[in-house]
Amino acid sequence: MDAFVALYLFMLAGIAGYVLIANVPSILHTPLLSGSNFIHGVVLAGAIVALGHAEGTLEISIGFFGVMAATANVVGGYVVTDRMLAMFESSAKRNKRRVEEERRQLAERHLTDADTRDASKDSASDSTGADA
Amino acid sequence: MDAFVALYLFMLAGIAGYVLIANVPSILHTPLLSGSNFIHGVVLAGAIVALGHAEGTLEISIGFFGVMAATANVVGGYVVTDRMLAMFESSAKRNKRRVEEERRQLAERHLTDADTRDASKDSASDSTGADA
Amino acid sequence: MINSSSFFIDLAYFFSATLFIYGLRRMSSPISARTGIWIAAAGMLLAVAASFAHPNVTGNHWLILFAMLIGGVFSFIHAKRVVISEMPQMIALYNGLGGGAAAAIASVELLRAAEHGPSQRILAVAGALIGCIAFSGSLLAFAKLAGWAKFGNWFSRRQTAYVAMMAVVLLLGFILSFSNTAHPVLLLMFFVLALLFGVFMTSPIAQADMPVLISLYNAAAGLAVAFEGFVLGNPAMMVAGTLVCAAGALLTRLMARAVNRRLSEILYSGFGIPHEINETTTQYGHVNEVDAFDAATTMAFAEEVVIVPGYGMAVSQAQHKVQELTQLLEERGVNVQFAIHPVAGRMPGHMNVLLAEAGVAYEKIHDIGEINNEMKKIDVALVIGANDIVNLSARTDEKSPLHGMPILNVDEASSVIVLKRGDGQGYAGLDNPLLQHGKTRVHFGDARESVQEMISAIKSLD
Amino acid sequence: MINSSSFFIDLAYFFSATLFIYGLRRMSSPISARTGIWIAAAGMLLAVAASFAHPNVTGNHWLILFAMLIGGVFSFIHAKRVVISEMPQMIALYNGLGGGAAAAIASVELLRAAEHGPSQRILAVAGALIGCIAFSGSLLAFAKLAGWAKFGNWFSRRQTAYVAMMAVVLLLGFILSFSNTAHPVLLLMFFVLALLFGVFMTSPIAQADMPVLISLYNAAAGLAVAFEGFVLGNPAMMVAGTLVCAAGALLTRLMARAVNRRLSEILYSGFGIPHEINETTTQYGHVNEVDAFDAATTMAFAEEVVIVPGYGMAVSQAQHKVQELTQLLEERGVNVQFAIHPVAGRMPGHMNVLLAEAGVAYEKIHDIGEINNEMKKIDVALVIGANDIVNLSARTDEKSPLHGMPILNVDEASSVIVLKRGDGQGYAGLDNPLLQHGKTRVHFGDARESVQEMISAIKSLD
Ligand SMILES: NC(=O)c1ccc[n+]([C@@H]2O[C@H](COP(=O)([O-])OP(=O)(O)OC[C@H]3O[C@@H](n4cnc5c(N)ncnc54)[C@H](OP(=O)(O)O)[C@@H]3O)[C@@H](O)[C@H]2O)c1
Ligand SMILES: NC(=O)c1ccc[n+]([C@@H]2O[C@H](COP(=O)([O-])OP(=O)(O)OC[C@H]3O[C@@H](n4cnc5c(N)ncnc54)[C@H](OP(=O)(O)O)[C@@H]3O)[C@@H](O)[C@H]2O)c1
Repeated sequence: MDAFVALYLFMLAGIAGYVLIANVPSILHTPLLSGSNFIHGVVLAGAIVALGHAEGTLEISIGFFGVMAATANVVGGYVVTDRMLAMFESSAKRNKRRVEEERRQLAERHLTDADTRDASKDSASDSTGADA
Repeated sequence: MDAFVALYLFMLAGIAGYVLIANVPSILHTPLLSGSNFIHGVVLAGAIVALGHAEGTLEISIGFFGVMAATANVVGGYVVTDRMLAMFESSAKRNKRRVEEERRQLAERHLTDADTRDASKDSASDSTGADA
Repeated sequence: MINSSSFFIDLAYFFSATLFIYGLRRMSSPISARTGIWIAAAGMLLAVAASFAHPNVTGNHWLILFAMLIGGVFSFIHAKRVVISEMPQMIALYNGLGGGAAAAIASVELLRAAEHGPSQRILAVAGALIGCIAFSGSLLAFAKLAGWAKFGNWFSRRQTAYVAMMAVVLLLGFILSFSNTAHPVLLLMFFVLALLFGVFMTSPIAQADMPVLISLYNAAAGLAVAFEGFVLGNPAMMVAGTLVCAAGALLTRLMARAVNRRLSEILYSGFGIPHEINETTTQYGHVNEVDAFDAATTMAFAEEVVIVPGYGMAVSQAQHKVQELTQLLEERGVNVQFAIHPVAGRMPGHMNVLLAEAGVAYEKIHDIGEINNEMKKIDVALVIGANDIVNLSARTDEKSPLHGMPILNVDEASSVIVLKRGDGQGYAGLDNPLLQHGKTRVHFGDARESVQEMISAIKSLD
Repeated sequence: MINSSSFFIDLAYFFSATLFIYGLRRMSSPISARTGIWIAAAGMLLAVAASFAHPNVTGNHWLILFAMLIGGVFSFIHAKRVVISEMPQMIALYNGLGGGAAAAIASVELLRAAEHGPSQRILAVAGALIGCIAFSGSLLAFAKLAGWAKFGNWFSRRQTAYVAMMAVVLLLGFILSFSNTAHPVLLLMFFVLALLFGVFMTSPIAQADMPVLISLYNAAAGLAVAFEGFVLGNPAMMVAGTLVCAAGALLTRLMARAVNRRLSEILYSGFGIPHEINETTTQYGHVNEVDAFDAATTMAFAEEVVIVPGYGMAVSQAQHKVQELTQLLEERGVNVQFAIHPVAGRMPGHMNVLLAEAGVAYEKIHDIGEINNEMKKIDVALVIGANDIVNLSARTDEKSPLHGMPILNVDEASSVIVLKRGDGQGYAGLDNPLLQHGKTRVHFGDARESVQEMISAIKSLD
């Protein structure tokens, strides 16, 4: 590959990475750190090729280490990121569910102030049940 | 140039363009339209090369048209964009100047309500003078 | 041809591509926008200088300079002179010329077909097609906006004509792509048809949809430039062109969405449908009129005033007077703010550009979300030549074409003053219940003159 | 070696690069984040599958599968088991392994030096160096965070050692780059020194600065991957690696800025300087204590409660109890909100992750700007194991190392309840005037137990 072409790829991909992150809310810093850590696990693609044409014990053992380490990066990075993001998602979903639930209940019965408090107590314990 | 390399350049530059514009306030739509119009004036770089190796009347006249049109794109695009953006800037600057002016005046003299109104009248006519 | 350029030229192209991206980034924030265009201009200088030194430039140096001189001087003078409200057509003009230049490169290279591989020829042909459409389409848009041309719909069965022309163009393009000798006659036919296609595409589009179309042509010209960059092995052109294409495509979408239209609607059925809905003149029986003096005093003794500018302010070039009025009011202790609806006027940011031109402070200008929250605290809302953006039927009338578009809720202010010339309607051609609203008083007359009258009235108060 | 891959492999790499970018884009918005990682995973599958079919993979197929099995199973189990609050060290571990893999590729290719041109070898060496540092540095960071290693500062004249080692490494790298035969011994020396360098870089860094350092190593690993991608002619690696490098570099800056530190400070003088400023224990003479029951009833009969979680909540894993408390309060009609300071806890988003884990609704969580505007309306602010982020001296004391950092203005609320274990200070090791503030009452005890007590107290109210 032409070195200038590489320069363009580096420059453009770098800009893309920078701009994509630029406006990220700080709540996502850790998941993003983990997610981009997963992405550089694509080094596995290279490690496979390296081991695939390695010859002799030295090259092969280094290549073996490379594939092993890269796979750990990919798999671990994916699992950790997905677990973190699942928590965000489930919290959002759970919340959506509860809001809908409460809205439904409020729509069903038009109650006095005191009763409303009971109703929201119901719905809260509902959603607690769903959480478990 | 390898077609795949071209694909990468297109993909990456396209993403960069898209992401850069994604969060733009609508106030900048027209200047940005004009500014990006200027940027594709880089076609001049190609038109120069095309005319530079053109041979025969037909090729040369087409190339001549190309260079002429591309230069018009570059120069006109630049002037129009810069004029538009200058207006934004001068309004921001002017405003900054006025605010500073007023703040200074207010700091200098601690006046009664009525006097303050006079003072702000002064500063307003000041800045009107500066505008002209 | 490819890779024959030297190291330093490659480097210059690389830096200019980087500068273009950086410039575009800075241009997309109001604070840094102006340095953005300067940075992009630096990239342009670098790319042009490198091209002069390009090993493929084997002759014609004086011709190149001469062509640059003509094109440069012509457009410099033109661009310096034009008034701000004519900007859209200028953008269309320069954009068209850029597309034309890309097409010119394509034709030169296709005349030298033997020098290129098939993938180069394919993109050369594609770039030529797109460039030609952008060229003729933009030029016609320019002419229409400048009032030079008033082409209507030329074909009754446009769709069929489109398809037929496209088929022929694609066939020609196919032949040109896959033969490695030049075919000047086919090439000529190809170009003529492509240019015609652009004309047909623009001709039926209504004047008010033009900004969206121009933005689309801008993206198209960018793509053409990118493709010709591939043909010439010039990565700066490829990167800059693609950048513009993507940015332009997004901008087109944003602009179309802002005027509540879909792009396909504009392109294929753009016969001003909304205009036909209501051609009857409004009954102004219930309108409360107000003279300039009363309007002016109402504002002079208010505490909070919001000015809502619209297309009428642009038409009558009233922005400087409006700024003068604002200053007068502020001297009297009135707090004056501006409310800009995203689609006020006829192009995105139209009002912002005009107010900036007149020197209105950036901080006084609020968008719809900000100002609607405060509308209840406002004493007087002054609507200057705006209609659709304050049309109450957008809120209530489900059959209205404006239904669903958020409007500036001026009716929540304590009182409303509307400046307009007569019984004209807005872009959507609809009655506006705001005019009959109990809080509303209307002052008829050209916006600039009305504002001037109000200025005099306020001055006479002292 | 270069360009020997077939069309479909090129295509697969192209798509996987595109998917990585698209995935990262989706990951950078909370709503779409999870689909983002799935999209990136699709790109990964594609790239890995393509590499299997790569023409340069001439043998060792079973070995490859075996290595993948070991690495995959090991890390899968590990990653599934680890508790959320140990995430930072897991990221460090996987990141280090990625950097190590890049270094391994480099060493295989440098052992086959004759197959590569000088520019390939240069980037191979650069990638090896960076990858090794990321490898050993991250692994040590992992060990330190996991409590396995407690290396201090090994050298008294670290700066000199740095420079000397770097000089040798660069010299070796220079030789390896510019000779086209393999030098196994030099290569070994090069790797050992580069690995040592990473160890020395991590060892003096304070535990609390680790997240920033890990982010830096993440960027470094990305760069190493990008460079080795060039060596192997694999553009997917180049694009993905550079993407990660740029994103990681920005993230590092954002994280360092959030904790009010400069990166150079962390790297070169990271001996916990702020910790030395104040080693005297706070005088708790003026502190008003409160028992759990009183604290609980204050909250139960309030209308607006804000919970401010900090590092102490993370340490005691109190988040689930806190959510339970929140629900109890809401059942009683109390409006509970959470205020998250950007640097609360020990890693960016630490509190968000914990609260999300406990199921606190996204809408209840407010950042500093939002909540500080509302603080005056708040009846009770409950501070759970937070100190620096509510340290009043940041506002007033110009000599405080926290000076200038925006804090959560809990003192504007009507009353403040602080949960903490004893006379411990925060990360910055400073006294907090908030504790002596008239509005403040402190409840001593482990955060989880305290919250549990409050829950019981509220339940007993019914
Ligand atoms: N911004 C964009 O990008 C864009 C692009 C395309 C279309 N549009 C559309 O354009 C419309 C913009 O709304 P708008 O409220 O700004 O304008 P508008 O709805 O077109 O209304 C213009 C008003 O100004 C009055 N007027 C015209 N000339 C005047 C003059 N010289 N002095 C005083 N008044 C004058 C007209 O009434 P009289 O004739 O009685 O004076 C009319 O009521 C929207 O429907 C939008 O969708 C916007
Ligand atoms: N977020 C990041 O990315 C990051 C990274 C690096 C550094 N930092 C720094 O970390 C600090 C974070 O501030 P912070 O207010 O969250 O935490 P902090 O200032 O470290 O305060 C922690 C408080 O929690 C108490 N505590 C500890 N364990 C507890 C337990 N089991 N139960 C109850 N209370 C407990 C401690 O007092 P006792 O010992 O008396 O209980 C202490 O007052 C900032 O200075 C920030 O700059 C943040």
